[in-house]
Amino acid sequence: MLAASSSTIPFPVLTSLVVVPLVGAALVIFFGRARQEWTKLTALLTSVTTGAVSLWVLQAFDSSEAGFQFVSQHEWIPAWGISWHLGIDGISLFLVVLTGVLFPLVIAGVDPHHDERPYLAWLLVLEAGVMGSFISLDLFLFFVFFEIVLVPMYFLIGGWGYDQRVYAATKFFLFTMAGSAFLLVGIVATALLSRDSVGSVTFDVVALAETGALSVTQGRWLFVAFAIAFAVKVPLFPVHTWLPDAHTQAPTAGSVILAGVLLKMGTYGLLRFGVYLFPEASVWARPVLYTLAVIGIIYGAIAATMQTDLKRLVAYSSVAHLGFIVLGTFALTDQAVTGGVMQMVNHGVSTGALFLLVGMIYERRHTRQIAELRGLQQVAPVFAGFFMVVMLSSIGLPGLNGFVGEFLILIGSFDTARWWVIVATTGVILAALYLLWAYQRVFHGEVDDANRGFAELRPREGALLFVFVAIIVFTGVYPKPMLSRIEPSAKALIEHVESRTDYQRPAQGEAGK
Amino acid sequence: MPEPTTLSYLVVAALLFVIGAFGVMVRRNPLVMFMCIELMLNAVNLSFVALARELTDIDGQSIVFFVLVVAAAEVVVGLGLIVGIMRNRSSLTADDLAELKG
Amino acid sequence: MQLVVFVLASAMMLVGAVGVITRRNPVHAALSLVLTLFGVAVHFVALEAYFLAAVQIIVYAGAIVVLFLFVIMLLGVDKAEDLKTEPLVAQRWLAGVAALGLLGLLVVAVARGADILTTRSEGLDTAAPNAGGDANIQQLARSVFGDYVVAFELTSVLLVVAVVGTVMLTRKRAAGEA
Amino acid sequence: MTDLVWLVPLLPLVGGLILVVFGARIGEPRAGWLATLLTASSFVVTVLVYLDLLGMPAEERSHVVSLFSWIPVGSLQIDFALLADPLSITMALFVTGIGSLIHLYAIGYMHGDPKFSKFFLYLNLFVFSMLALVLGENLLVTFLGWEGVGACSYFLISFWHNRDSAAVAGKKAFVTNRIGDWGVMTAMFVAFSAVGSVSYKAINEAAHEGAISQTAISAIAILLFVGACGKSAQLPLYFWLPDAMEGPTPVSALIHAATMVTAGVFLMTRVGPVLAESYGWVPDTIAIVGAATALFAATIAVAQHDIKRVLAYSTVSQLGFMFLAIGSGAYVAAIFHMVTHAFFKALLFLGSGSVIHGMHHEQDMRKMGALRAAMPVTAFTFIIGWLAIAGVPPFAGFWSKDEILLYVYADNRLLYVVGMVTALLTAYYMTRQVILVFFGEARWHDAAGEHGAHGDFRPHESPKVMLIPLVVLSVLSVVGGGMQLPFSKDLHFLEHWLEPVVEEAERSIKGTWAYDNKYVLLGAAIVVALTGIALSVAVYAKRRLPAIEPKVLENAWFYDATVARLVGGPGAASFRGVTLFDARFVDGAVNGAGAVARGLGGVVRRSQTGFVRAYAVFIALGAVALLAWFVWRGWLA
Amino acid sequence: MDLTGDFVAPSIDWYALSPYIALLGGALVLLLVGSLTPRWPRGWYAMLTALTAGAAGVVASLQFAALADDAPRSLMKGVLAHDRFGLLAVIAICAAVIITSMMASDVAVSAAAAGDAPSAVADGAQTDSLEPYSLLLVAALGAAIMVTANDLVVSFLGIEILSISLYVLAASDRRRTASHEAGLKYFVLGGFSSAFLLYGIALVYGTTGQTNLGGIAVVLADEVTLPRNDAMLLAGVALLLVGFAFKVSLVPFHSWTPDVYHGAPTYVTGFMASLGKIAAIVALVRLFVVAFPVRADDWRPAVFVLAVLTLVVGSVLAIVQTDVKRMLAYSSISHAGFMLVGLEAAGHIGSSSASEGTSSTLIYVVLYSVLALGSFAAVSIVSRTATAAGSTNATSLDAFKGVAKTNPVFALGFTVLLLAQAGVPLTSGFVAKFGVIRAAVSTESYVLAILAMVSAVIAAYLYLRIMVSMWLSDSSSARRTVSFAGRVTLAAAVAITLVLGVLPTYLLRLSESLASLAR
Repeated sequence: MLAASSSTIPFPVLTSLVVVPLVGAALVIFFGRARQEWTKLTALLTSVTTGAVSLWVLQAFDSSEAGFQFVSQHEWIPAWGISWHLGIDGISLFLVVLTGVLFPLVIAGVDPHHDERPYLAWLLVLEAGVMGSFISLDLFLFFVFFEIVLVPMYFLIGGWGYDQRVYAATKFFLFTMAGSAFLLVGIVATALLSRDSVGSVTFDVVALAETGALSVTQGRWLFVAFAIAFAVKVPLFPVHTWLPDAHTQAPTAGSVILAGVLLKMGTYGLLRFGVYLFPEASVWARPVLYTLAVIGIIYGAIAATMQTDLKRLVAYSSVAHLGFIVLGTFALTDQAVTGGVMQMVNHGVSTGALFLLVGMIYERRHTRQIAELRGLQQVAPVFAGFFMVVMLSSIGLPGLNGFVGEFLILIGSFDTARWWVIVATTGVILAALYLLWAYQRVFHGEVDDANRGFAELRPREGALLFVFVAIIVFTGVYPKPMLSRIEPSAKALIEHVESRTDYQRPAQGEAGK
Repeated sequence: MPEPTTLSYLVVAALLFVIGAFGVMVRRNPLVMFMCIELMLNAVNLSFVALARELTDIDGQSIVFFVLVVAAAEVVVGLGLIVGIMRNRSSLTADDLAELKG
Repeated sequence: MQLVVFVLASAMMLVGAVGVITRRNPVHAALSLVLTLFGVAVHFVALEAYFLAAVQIIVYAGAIVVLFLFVIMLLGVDKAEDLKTEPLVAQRWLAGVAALGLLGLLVVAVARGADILTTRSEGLDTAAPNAGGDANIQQLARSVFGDYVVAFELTSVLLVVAVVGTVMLTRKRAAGEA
Repeated sequence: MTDLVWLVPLLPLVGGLILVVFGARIGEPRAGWLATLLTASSFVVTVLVYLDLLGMPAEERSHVVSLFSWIPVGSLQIDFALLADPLSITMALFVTGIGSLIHLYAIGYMHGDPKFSKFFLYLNLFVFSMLALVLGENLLVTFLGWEGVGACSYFLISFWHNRDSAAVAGKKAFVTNRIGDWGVMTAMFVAFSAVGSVSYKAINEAAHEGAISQTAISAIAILLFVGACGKSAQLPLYFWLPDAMEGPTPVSALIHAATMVTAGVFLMTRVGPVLAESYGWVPDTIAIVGAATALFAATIAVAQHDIKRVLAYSTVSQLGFMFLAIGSGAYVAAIFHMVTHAFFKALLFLGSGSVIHGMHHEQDMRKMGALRAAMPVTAFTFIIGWLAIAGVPPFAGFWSKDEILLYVYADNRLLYVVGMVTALLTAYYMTRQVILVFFGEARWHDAAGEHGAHGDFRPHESPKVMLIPLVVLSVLSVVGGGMQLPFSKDLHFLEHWLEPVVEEAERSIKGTWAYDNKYVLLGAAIVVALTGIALSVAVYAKRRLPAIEPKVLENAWFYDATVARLVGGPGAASFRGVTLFDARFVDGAVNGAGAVARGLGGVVRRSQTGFVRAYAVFIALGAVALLAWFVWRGWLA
Repeated sequence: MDLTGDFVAPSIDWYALSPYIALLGGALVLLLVGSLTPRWPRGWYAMLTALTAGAAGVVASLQFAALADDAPRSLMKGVLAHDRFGLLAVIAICAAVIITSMMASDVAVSAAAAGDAPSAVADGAQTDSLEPYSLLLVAALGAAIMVTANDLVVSFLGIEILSISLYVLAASDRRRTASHEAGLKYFVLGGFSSAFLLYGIALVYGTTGQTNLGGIAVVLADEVTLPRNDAMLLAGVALLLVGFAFKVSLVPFHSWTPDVYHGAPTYVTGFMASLGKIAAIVALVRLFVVAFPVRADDWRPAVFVLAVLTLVVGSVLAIVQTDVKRMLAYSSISHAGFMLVGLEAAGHIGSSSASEGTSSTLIYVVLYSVLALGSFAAVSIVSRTATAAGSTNATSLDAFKGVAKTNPVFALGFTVLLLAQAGVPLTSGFVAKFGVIRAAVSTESYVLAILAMVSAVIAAYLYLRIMVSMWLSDSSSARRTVSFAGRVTLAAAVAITLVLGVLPTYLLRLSESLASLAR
């Protein structure tokens, strides 16, 4: 399927997506010292440029094309069959755009409490890493980005986080790295085992997926190795426990990025590498992944309900939401996979916004404890309004983005994973439960003295949130532009699976006939 | 009267080697430890010579020659080491030097 | 005859060795070491390694042991070591186990095939048994300056190192140093 | 004109959006008038569409207006499409109509509330959602409205969110509704998997032509019914509705009496063919649940003291009636009763609201009485509403209720009896309410002090803007029955009007005993109603009989309490358990791994004693191990 | 009778021998001239040392380049191998000497700077004297011999030269009893293990009649000389392994490492960790690959077990340390485990990828030695300031608190080295790890590969701890003075780490030729 399409453009767009932020980071570090006041500006401009490029990619993207576009391929380490191979398709497109949009927003909207320069530099490095992992079509290259991302995130959490930051950062770093241990071995094994069928040792994803021929057992083992790494990143139950700590302790920007894009590296990896490279194995492993995903949905929701820390609550809700995405990914129907990809973006937007809001609450009250907050709607109605909208999108209210993704995932998975879907749908009830309960405790009720001084939304914050809300509403009401770009690639991926396994998409509407 | 076979030499050498090793492990006086190491080296020398005879190959003996030099050099340095250490402390057993651990 | 020599030599050797590890006073240990060295030397003779035997006596018994004794006296560390008690828990047990293990395995290994050893074409001139030590020395020289010339050179380096190192370690501290 | 049906939901939405942005600036009362105006104008549009449809031949009276392709992925093609057909237009008519009346009323009722404009914002959004719900061409658009009205009801119930009770009630309503939504969503999944589409047309046709398995059909039906139970407050999910009375009275009137709660009934009617084709036990279940709810709620209403709670429980009970009708295959009757009920229940609520307004937000009937003098108009209109709901001819309620009972009798005698009992109770407790509020001696003097109304406290009549809706609605409650009179087929206006939609589902009772003797049943119904009234009068006016208001009824058979205890007890406990499990075991395992590594390190570290001889032993032992392996290998060779 | 007549002195290829000669000559010149002339100005000894090593390195590089086309051969009757495998190691060794001599003089300078308060000298030799430098050179010679020795006896002598120099250097700081302790422990255990090694040589010699690696291989390979005594031969192999395992510091022969690394002057520690590691592992690989290929099935399992033990114990013990020098010592142990993973792969003689194992091991140790030099240089810099500030335990983790605040650039450089050791991509450390893992996977020893990676995760915690105290804890001290030598060393290490991390191609292109050893 994904034969790299020949949309040749004069200058290497995708490469610039990675390079620009890095350059920006360097600028911030070296010239920022001389001119403190330019630091922020430099960082902002770089990230905005990156965002602009990503948006340009979005508009230049050919939605009729299922394959990879803007492909750029150069030799890197020929001795090991490794190349600098970048490309973008419907599956990665919106993740790239999301990354490109999210970073400028957080850079503009959230200020660190100290050491602005390194903070911004790390953020930009992080952006480069995330971008890279979404557009790289070379297993080795992907792994490099996948790993390198840990470093800036580690320093962001550890350097600018809250009281438990070192513990959380270390946990995050080691946990993910432990997953990657398997990934690395898996990657190498994949390349070497497909040596004969491909003709040479290469880490090129497309080559491996299209021409590589692994035996059933090999494929399954390798898939497991890949799945472990990605499961940690997603995170799937039961390897999710780094997430609440990391989210809670990270600085606001960190949480936003973490929830917004970093977790997606896991789900994206499962889709792009797990399913694409090991079709047979992923069909074989579906029941397990369904089960884990559904457990995650229910379990995450229940755990969220009982949290006393607002940020932790949101973190656990992420576990639940990502459960949906995994469910959709492996349901392997047009609707489910498309919905899954879309939900990656939706979750990024709405949960990102939630973390922003929680961060703002912390800014004002210096607590995240639900018990210490009360009656905020009375003193800050606009703030409460924004929170409400974002919350409803997270609950999955029709007309907002969250619903479209969830609905597609569930309706698409119904034929391939009936009973799991029926259980998973109850997660929708729980979502309403924990979020509304939290909202009620935080925003409703008679405001007490501690919270009476709670400041109303400031213009800058408002502008920031407005962007999020705009995206939330638009994609909820008119998701077609998004879906039409994702669908071809999703479909192509599934056909890829069908052509290599005995799996066949269920034909809806045939059931009764 | 039978001739002592190479094997008998080797066994005796092995015995000597083991005694030396045991000494290193149980003695506390570094000087005695060095002596024990010398025992071990001698055991090896003996094996070399015996094997050389068995193989009717002179190389074994040349090796022993080198080993003698090595042994000498080691002893010299070792003793120098001890002298240097004794500058700072009165009595010395190997067990006294156990500050670095863990 | 040979056997008697062997038995006696071995006896000297082993008794000396046992003495080294059992004599509480380092001086006595050193003296027992001499005994061992002599035993080894005798074995050398019996094994037709006349040159080595001589070197063994001169270098070892003559130089090294004297050096030991000299240092012992110099530093006055000749006070007896208490071997009754063992401060380290299970040290001796473990040491014993290790020693026995080593002995057993080594004996098994050599016993397994000291009788069947590969032989090389060129080697000792067995045609001239009465060549005596002379032949032995010449052959030794041939080997040392032939195949092992590099090794020979290295031994000199080794001695240099020994000298430099000892100087460095034992030299009185120069002015300006604590 | 029909093509302009999209204007119907759009107008209130526009109002809502305007109020979101400028609400605060527009302020009172203009915000109210704006909202009312837009709703009213959408009513006008609806009427035009209605007339337009009337003009067409019956079989063409189904018009789909597709606005844009909403969720198109592969075989799943969902448009944002509206369906204008007799059923949806009927719904739209009374939603917009009553909606605008209540908007008008609210202008007066919400006077002086700091969040005046926000109130109307929510109301407008609600009307929009409700219209999307009824006009939706497919289940998903309906679901959009379905969830929308849920959200709006949440906002409006907890409108006075400083009151914790209000906040809790709102949350309760939303979550309970969500349980129902689970049903609707799952129903959509089944529909898509079986039919390959979620549009009503496709589903109904597939069901009607038997294109899909009866199991699938029944699944869809029963799952949708679960949703209906949530939305329309049927057993076992009814308990959010009484608490919903925490919201401002106009809200109770609009959402929790006239429109939103009837969405379930509408949905069932919409998919009537599916219901008709499903296994027999599905309609039976619906009928039984409906009957049970009706009786259950009626018994509770007997013992309530809060003027609004009585009405709330009566609403639940009346909804039960409608589901009873659905279950018995009487769709027209259900719709008929829905409409009339919308008239008189809205009237009653607004009336009660007017009373509350006049009594300075006193809701306890025991502190009222003899108000007819103080607020004559309210009293007069309220009494009309009472007669209507009590089933006294010729008021609207009588006809619709009778129509239902007629079908029920034909379907199942036992349920008929239940229905009659409920009817009796209804008449009884409504009479009780009227007496307690408007007759007897005034019990509010002594309560005066509590109302911050210093000096002599006098209940006062409400302003005109509130009274006009009352009058209009009372008129409707009187004549509403006219749209479907039993006397002859020609008088079945509603039935004829709805025919193109429901004929496939409508059960024919021709030839049954009930059909032939419907006048007997008519008589019976009248007798029952009058008995109920008489009893009530005997008890509360004449004091001939003791009042029977046991605690168990006052506390709603402790149903709500039990649920609360279950949720708060085992429920919360299990949740806490899971959370603990997460912290102790799952995360414990992770940190445990780390601890193990460090612990191991600590242990092994002790072997690093620093004694050189000990190290020598390690080496020797290591040598032994290696020797052992190699010698063994050599031995084998 | 005249037996000298038929004696033919071995032909000598002086050019090929020049690196050794250079090193030795440098040492001797230093000793002679130095002892005959009054004390030289500071840094001159170092300069001479560096120049000598540099010369040797350059020559070695030329020879290395020359070997691209002509096949590897052996010198002096086959006792010295002349192949890229050895020469690359020699080059690395020379580099290590250059760096170390700089750091050594640096220490001396600062010691003098401390002036009347000599106790303020953190570590290292007293004020500049020539012995340490000559010992550095001699040690380098010994190492060079080890990595190229194609004969057990020569190899043994190389080991002894290196070890004895290291014993002395380790004990060379007279002020710290820890240094003495290190020296003595190292000495006793070193002698102990050499005895085993020697015994191993004896047994191998006894069964094959050979001490020449190639010769041994030949004897073992031809089936005519059967029946061979396997038990004795393999016993010999076992004892050889013991001896080398001690030098490489594999568990359970590692126990000296932390104590000696900790006690020795920091620059010596760096020297041991880099040069010592290179010499030992390269010699070990050469021994097994050249001499005992036919016995691979016997030693591979042993290597496997040693590797696992070393990886696990090394990393597990590393994370519980509180002294940075000890941490790095243990991490060097776990790195040795990684190198064994490569050796294990090289043990799959049948497989076509066995050569990958050989080359990846060499590349690993070379890249690691760069990291080690840099890291220990950093430690020595920090500890010196700490001592100046009167800290009792100058190399403890606390001494690194807040370095990032006082010396951000320095901290960044050190962090890069740490991340590289943790195996983060785009660093040489990752390239090294990837190489051995690749070799292991291509020889289908997946279990070992995964175990290695997991233990790497455990070890990563250690580097994180150092980073935490540098970046995330508040400064406990004033700005650290980073000497010129320190700057150069760190900069060089970081540069190599990053360049080879991002563009390893050149290094990897070598790997094929690296694997062809002289027989």
